[in-house]
Amino acid sequence: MSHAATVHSLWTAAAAEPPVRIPGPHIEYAQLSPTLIVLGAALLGVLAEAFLPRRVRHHAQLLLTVVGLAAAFAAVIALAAGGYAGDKARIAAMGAVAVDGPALFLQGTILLVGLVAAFTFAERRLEPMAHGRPVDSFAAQGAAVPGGEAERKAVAAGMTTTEVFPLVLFAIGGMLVFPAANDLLTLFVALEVFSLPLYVLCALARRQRLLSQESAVKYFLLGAFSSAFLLFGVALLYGYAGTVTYSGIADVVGGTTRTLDPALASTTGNDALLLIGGAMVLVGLLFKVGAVPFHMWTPDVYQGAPTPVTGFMAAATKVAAFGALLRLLYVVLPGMRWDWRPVMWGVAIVTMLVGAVVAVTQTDVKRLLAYSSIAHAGFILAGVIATTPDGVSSVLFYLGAYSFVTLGAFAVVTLVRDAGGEATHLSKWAGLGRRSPLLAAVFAVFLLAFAGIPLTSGFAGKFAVFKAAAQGGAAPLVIVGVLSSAIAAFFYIRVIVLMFFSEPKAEGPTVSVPSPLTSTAIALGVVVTLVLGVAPQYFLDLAGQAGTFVR
Amino acid sequence: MSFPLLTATAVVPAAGALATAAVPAARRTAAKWLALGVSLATLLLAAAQLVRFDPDAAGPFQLTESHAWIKDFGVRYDLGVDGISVVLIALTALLIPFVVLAGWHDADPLEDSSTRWRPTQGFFALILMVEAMVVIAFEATDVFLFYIFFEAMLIPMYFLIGGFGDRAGERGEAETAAQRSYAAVKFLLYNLVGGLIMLAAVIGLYAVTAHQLGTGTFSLTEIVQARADGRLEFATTTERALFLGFFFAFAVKAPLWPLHTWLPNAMGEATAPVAVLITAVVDKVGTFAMLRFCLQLFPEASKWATPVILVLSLISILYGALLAVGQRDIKRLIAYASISHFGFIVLGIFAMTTQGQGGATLYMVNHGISTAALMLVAGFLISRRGSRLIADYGGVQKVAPVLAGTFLVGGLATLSLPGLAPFVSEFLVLVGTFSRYPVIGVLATVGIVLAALYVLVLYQRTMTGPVAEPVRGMPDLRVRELVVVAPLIVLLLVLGIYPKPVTRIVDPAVEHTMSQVHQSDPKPDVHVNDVEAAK
Amino acid sequence: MNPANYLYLAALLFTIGAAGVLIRRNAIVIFMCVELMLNACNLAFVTFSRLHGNLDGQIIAFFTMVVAAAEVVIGLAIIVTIFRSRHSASVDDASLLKL
Amino acid sequence: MENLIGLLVLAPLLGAGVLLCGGRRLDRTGHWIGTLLAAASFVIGVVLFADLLGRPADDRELGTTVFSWVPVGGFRADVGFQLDQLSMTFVLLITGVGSLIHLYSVGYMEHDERRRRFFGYLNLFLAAMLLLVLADNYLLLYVGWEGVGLASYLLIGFWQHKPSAATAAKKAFLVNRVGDMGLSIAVMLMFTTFGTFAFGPVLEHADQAGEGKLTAIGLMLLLAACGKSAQVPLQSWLGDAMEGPTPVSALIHAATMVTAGVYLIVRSGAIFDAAPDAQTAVVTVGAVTLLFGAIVGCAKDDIKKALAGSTMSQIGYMILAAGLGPIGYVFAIMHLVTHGFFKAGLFLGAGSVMHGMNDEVDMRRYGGLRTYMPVTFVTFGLGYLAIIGFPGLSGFFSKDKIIEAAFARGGTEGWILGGAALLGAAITAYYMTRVMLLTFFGEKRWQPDADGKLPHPHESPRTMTIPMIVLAFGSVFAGGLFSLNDAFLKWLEPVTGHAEGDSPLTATQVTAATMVVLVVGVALAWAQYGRRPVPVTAPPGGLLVRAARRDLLQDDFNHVVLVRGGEHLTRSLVYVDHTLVDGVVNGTAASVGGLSGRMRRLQNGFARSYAVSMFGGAAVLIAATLLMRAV
Repeated sequence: MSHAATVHSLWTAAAAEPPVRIPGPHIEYAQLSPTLIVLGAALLGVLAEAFLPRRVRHHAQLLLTVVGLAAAFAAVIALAAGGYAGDKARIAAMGAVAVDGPALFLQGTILLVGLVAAFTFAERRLEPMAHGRPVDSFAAQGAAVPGGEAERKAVAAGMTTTEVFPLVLFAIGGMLVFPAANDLLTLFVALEVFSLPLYVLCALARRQRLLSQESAVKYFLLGAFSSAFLLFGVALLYGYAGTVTYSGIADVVGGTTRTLDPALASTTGNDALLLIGGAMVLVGLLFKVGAVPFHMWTPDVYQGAPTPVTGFMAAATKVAAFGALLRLLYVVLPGMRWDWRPVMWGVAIVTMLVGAVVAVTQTDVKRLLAYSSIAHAGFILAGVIATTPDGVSSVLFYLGAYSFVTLGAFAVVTLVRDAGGEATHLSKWAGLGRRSPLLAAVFAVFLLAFAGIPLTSGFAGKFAVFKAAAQGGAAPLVIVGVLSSAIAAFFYIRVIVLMFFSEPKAEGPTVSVPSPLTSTAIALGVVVTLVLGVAPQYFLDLAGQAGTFVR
Repeated sequence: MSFPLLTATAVVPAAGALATAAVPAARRTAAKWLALGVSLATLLLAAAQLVRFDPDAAGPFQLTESHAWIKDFGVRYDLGVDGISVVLIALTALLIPFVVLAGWHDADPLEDSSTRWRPTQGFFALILMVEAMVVIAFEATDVFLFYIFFEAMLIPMYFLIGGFGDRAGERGEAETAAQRSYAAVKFLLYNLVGGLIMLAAVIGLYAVTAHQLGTGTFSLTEIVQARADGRLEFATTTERALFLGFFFAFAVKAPLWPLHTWLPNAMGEATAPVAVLITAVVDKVGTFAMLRFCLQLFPEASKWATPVILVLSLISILYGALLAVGQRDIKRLIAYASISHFGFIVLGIFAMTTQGQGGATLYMVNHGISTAALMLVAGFLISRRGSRLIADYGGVQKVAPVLAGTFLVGGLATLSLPGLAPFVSEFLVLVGTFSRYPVIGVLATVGIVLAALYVLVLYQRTMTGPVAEPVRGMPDLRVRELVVVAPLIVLLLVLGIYPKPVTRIVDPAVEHTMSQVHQSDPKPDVHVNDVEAAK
Repeated sequence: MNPANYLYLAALLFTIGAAGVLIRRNAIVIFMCVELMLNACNLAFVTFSRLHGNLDGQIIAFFTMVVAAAEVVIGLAIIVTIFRSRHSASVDDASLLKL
Repeated sequence: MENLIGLLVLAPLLGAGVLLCGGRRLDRTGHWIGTLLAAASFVIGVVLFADLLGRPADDRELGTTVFSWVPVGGFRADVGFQLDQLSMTFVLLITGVGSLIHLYSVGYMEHDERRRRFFGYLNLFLAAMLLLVLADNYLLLYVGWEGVGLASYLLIGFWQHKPSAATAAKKAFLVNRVGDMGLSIAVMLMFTTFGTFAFGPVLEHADQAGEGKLTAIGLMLLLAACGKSAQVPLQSWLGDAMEGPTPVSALIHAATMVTAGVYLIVRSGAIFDAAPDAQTAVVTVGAVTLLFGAIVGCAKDDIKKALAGSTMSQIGYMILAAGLGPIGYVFAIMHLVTHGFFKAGLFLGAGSVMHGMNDEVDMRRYGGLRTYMPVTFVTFGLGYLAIIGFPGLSGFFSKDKIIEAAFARGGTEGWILGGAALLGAAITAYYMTRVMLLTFFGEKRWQPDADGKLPHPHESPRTMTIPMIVLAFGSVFAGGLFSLNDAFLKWLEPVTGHAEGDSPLTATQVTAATMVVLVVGVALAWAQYGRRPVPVTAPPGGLLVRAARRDLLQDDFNHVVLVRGGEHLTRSLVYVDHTLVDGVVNGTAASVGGLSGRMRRLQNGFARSYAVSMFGGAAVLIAATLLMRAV
């Protein structure tokens, strides 16, 4: 009997049966608590926006955010202590979310990053007072036309966009799910959940709003474009395996799946679907990671977005996206390692080189850091490709180390200001070392960490990933990585030269004294950078224990 | 658990650096004295090492300290000294006080306008920091530990070169600054690239050990041991690749032709004391590392590469000397002279004879002292006239005889005149080379003629002849400057006449290295029994 | 008829959408093209779900619509702000950030 | 006794240290301190000499090892001394003549405010020279070898404010360095051949080594000797060295240092005996140089340069003798000693003449000085007679023997060498007579000096004349004393050994021949300079004359080939270093920058072009993945 008929009969048969009672989903709230707490806090934040008087909002929101994130972090710790990072690792929420070592490690990192980022969000001492009221670096009213009547009113009223806090909480919520997602649907939803708030946040800079908005548009359009790719990839994989859960797909890939209805042979197990689908999902993730050739949004968005947001994005997004990438490659596609590894090799090499080379001629600090982040994405990819437990732990470690350096660096950028707001053009940084040695020294530390000079976290991380790559048989990647870090060293050094060895300009920027908030962020960055550089063992152990995925 | 002498020797200057940096801007002089005191304290510790060190003790390393550090990377905090390193540590600790003293006024800010910017404190703090890192590098018996400080010491050096220079003189302030930061960047990039390539090799080493020993390790002794009892065997190509990775970094640092061009810029632009720091202290780490790591980790590859390396070092010797002759700038001239000398050192190391390697080690010490003497006096001269061009001088010996005299002694040491320290080492290197590679030995000997040429030309153009106008009324060496130079000259004489104390310590270590490389000296044709030989 | 054809249609729609993104200048249109791509995905999901005979695909399609809706909200908001400040919705005009 | 040997070296060394580091406060007494210490070491020398004489002839060797200098592996260099008849002879010559010249310098350098340093340098030289002749191994000898080079450098360039002096000093040191290179290579060869370079074992086992090695060693030693003793081809520095103060020329560049080469060869006799080819090279060099120097000596108008040429020539004789092996060793040393006396005397005489003539050196501007400075005239005259080999005076005995030995070499070689030696004797007679006539006879040809005042010659002070007189005695009687029943031969034989060659000519025939050529030479000179007046400015002269005036163009050769060539080489290398070696690196950096700039332009700010790159990327990614599966 014809193919279609079979399907039809099956269909009607299904309908003919008495309606089955659909069991209510069973949710392990405890194990999902970190995410739930953050999202809950975000919702409260929205309510606060609605009902709290404007005066108290800022503090209320800050408090809410900090408490929420801290609580979530505590929950993560509790789970890890409860052994979920190890033997008790499991799939929760009907197979939607994994609670295992990598997930918890990354969630912890994201939460800490979010916490520190929240501090920089809340900084209100840098911008000059607006009519006696302290304001942060976000637009007085996002919707108002730049330089328009509404904006002037909003400024006069000393309005501030306290919505950023709930937004960032939503984003964090999404990021928590992203690396833990255990089926492609959750992956997609989480991706959107953390992307959409970021699009908005990008548009909310107080100064240079045109740039800010432009960056938002670009980020949004390209982001949507990429997520479309991802979704189509999901569709194809679904078509391939008939399921979207990682384990299910992995089974089909591994050929260990139960016998299928021969009628479906045309789709199921059709490798073309698998390969194309997998590639398209990768595209979506590589976009978020900022790997070449999906990197082009990075510099523009990093430059246009408000610097605290940039810092947050650069740090947290990378963590989440790499987490998801790891899980996808290690849980879903290990069976087809020999298909994607060469491709990823290419991507990693191109990413490292392009990031390093293009950065050489940058003239804007934020763009420079953007390209440097691209180069670093390449380094991390080298670790990802290792496909060994060492590879996982090294990547986890690198992400932890890198995110704090990045946060710190961008936090420093927020402090160097002139009349037009932040002075991000490199020429204005000339002689900064003479004006304020301390700040310049701190920034130099971050740059050296980026450059991977020994005794900084950057070196430990780089060594870890390269070591994993070398052991994973990717020696050429190590060579390329070494070369590109040599190139990269050049432009980090250039900034240092600029700060210390060139005479200060007459009307150069001033370094404004931040509130304890930003100071803490920077200090934390320095501390982590040095500690992970000098005594990384404890954190390596942590990453090492968190190195195995559950499926 | 005895007193961790090695750690202390590194920690004291490091702590001193931080303390110096912390001295308030106004108390400039205090910072200087503090730095001097710290450097002297370090010298005491180094002396203590020499005392505690027993040349005849069994085992490669002494005064060892060992602590776990980064388990995941197989990295341990392993310190230990053999005869070679203990001597070089002593040299370092010995030179730093002179460097500090010689640079006493080099970092005084021209105007006391800014209160936050504290160049003086920074200058001396950086010097001490370099000392600390160099000392650790000499002491490390863990490849990774060594690598870390081998790389890290670039940063303070970089700031020293780029941040402080001679007064502008004829060239405008801007021009000078540009030149200086170019030199600094060049220095850093050259060495960084070298270091990164070495990093690849280090990782490779880990991969190999991890693969064959189960757990990756960087401990020199462990690897050597494992190779000895066959648990660890490098594939030929692997060993060669790793060797090249290591050697490249060291060759840049040394520096060996054609990787040398950063040195003249760096030494030319930096102040004389910093130049001394570069050539007499930091660069020694490179040659030292060839002896300790290249040869001991990769004996076979070392032997394989020997011919090429010998030729390169021969080129360095002659090329450096010839370029020195062609220089118009005093400091650059000395820099090229140093390149020539480093050629001798590398030659000695890879000649694979006791004389060669012992001579090379001795050479490192002597070259350190002689270059320090010459360079510092040159610095004093330059500081008086504000120009580095040879052409701007003439007839100095008429107005400043002591300065000229010390300069001449330094020069004679540089051309390794018998009776002064460098002669002994240079001759040992030549003999060591000659006894295995006669042709190269003979060609290298040509270097001593060229050395005479550039030294004497320099002396003639600057010191002799009619007194040049700008030189007129130039003050002779001041007390502080004499205090710097005199001891160095005395040392040159003493070590020239009685080098035994040093050779005594170095010899066993060299023997050990030789045994690592499975090399023994060639035997003479005619067997003259030792009783007679000893006569 | 062979359900594979629906897949071809989906692929076609997806490509058309992608091409639209690459070709059209107006932000709104580009955005609509993205929506088209998403809907192509939906079609694919539904088709596959039909082929596999399980409902996951159809459910996913609903999720996709919701997400798309959310995207519309954000997207339009952003595009509108930039339109109001620039009086143009052409993405090519928004090219201050470059090099 | 042994300890005294060390003292011998230490005394002048101490003097050098004190005088050079002492500072201005020693300016008044410095020269006396120097002289005293020199004299002291002479006294010690005499004491040791007495001690040696007191011993049986075969046991006249004192040895002592002071300390082990450089022990590295199998390489052992000690600081040890060895005093045998050979060294003793040198010690006496060095300290004796040295002390005299110290004394002379007291007067000569009276008006120089840097006199203290001058004496410091002189003492330094004595110490180094003594070390050279007393060392018991080649490496220590090398130390002394370069030490005298340094002293000579410092003394030639003593008047550093004169660029010519500075240049001459540099040249001397450099040319010597070339020789030193030979010596160091020789030492290395010894080390690789014998495993040691102490005199004892090396010379003892010399015959056991392969002849090739020995020849190599010998040639290297010869190279060293050429450098130090100004033999062809490394002779060019000696003429310029006359820039130094005259006492220096007398002591270092006539009596002692320049003879070190002879010492080296005689000392290493055992090696040369076993390497005939090396010996041939030695005699060739000697013969060539003795003619070369003589010819140059004829053409120079500068009195010191003329004497310098003569020195070269005389040392040529010694080298020739030394090259003849056991036949000649003794006579080489003997001539060396007598030459030390009369040549030093001649130089001191020249110095005293210059002293009287406001430092005028051009002989054509002298003339008729015999009446004005009688003492100088007499002593100089005696020296003159001695050097031309006037019967009965020192030179006669020593040089005659050498000519004999040269013939005794036998075969055509013998004839050639002997002929060369004879010819040399003739030319010597000629140019020395020329010097004599131009300086002391004929009419006054004095010219006003730079600041226009005519010289008024006068006899020099006592401090200067006394040494001249003493040396004159030496130049008269030394040869005779030595030849009294072959005293000198017996004295040296145990060390150097001696053999009688079979000369085709009898001793008397040789003597007769020498006399003839001597007369001829003198007659020629008289004919040219005695009979007719001498033009104040030198006539253009023939090709040979002009060549000879320019040291037979040898300097020009050096200048063109070595100096010019070297300059070009260095200049081009500097260029290479800057453009090539450095250029490559900078080029790489620049190209990376350029690449970066170009890639940067891809980031053109248009969202759609970004989308294009994404789309393309996705396409490539997918294609690649499929491809991977396909292959």
